[in-house]
Amino acid sequence: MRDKLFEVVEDPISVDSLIKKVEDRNAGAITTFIGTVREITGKKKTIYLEYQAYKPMAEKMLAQIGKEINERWPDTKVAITHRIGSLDISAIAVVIAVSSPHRKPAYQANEYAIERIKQIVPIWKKEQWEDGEAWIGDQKENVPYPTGKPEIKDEDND
Amino acid sequence: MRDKLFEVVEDPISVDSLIKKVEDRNAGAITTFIGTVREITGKKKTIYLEYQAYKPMAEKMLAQIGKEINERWPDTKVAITHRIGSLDISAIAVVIAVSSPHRKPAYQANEYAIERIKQIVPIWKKEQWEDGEAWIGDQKENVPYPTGKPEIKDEDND
Amino acid sequence: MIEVLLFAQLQEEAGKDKILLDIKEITVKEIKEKLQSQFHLSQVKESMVAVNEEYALDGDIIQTGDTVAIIPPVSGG
Amino acid sequence: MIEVLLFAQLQEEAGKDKILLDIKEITVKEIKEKLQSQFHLSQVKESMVAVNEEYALDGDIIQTGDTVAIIPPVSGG
Repeated sequence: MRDKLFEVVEDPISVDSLIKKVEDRNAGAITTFIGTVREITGKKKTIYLEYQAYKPMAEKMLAQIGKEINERWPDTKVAITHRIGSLDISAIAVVIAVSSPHRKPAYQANEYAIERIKQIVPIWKKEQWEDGEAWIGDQKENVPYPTGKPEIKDEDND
Repeated sequence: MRDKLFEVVEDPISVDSLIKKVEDRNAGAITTFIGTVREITGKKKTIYLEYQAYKPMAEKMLAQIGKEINERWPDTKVAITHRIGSLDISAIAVVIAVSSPHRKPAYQANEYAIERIKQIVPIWKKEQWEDGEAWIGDQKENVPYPTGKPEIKDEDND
Repeated sequence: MIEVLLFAQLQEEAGKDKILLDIKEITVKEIKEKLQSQFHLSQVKESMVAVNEEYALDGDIIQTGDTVAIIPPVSGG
Repeated sequence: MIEVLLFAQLQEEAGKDKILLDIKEITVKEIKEKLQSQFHLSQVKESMVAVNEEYALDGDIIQTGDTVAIIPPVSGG
């Protein structure tokens, strides 16, 4: 059975298994991004996070991000796994692995992936604090979708 | 015994062990860079690489890179391990792990580390091709040390 | 029948994770208005709509048998 | 006695990984010249010099007991 390169899972993510998915004889560089649950944000102390996904669409969107990356940075390989459910402090929520013959595209493509995840992948988190809880959107930072829908191509990304 | 954050080793590197070294309750992002032995460079086919280090000084310089990163990007944690000896195709030569509360510094600091390794850390590689071998320096790409010695601070780095 | 999936805050507001609408055909814009007025889902306005797992625009037409999802601003990663 | 460590191509050229020099005091510039003329190490010119594991400049003084390393352009990573 072929490994799934783009996955939403409920169990802990193995960083090593993602690295293996992108290994290549012509890779000189592999970058990984590991998103972990942070305890302190501003003055709020998080107890745990609850992630929810529209799973089939989320996996489709992750695969689309992979496709965008392969178009922009040829010879890259990409794997992304996002975990959902209840995650404690320091738990891994998402892992992005990118391999490339050279290091620059491996960094750029990896950062592109996390930015795109935060734009188009239907996954939501609810923060549980000591004194309350709330579903988080990036409403505070951005107009949700300035062009009416999430940009499928974002030529200005860096 | 405390883990060594900056190491030159002769055995295979565990990416997971480096991730563990930088884990932190207030980290929201961990980036890793994994430098691997690439088979094809230009038209040359590499059979294996031989790495040599001036080990005590190399570890000092890796630690110095860590210090530079902590100064530039506060709240980061850094660990770097470089392997020496004979390395086959796809073997891991170097792993850089950086944790940070937010993702941007984790990417920037990680990329800074690999650039600095290529400037100041006394480690050399010899390429073994099908039809010969050579010690590699970056003479072709750069004046070795434009300021007379490797820049200990490089404010223009990106 | 059109199935409308709800997530996150919308799901909590509605007290359920899907709504079934006995409608043959409706635009994205119309279904958003309907969900706001009939089901009092405050966050619909700032949400996107996906039809059969693809993002849709206001003018797109939804037909019976389609699966619609209301996608409030995402916060994965 | 000053110990001079050689690496990579320099080590292969010299056929050994260190040279002992019976010298009390010498500048970095002078030791580079000496290694080029007496030991025919072609790559010394483009190399850096480290004294006791720190990069040194041409004018720095090396004394007996110091460990010197000739550092050709590095290629780690």
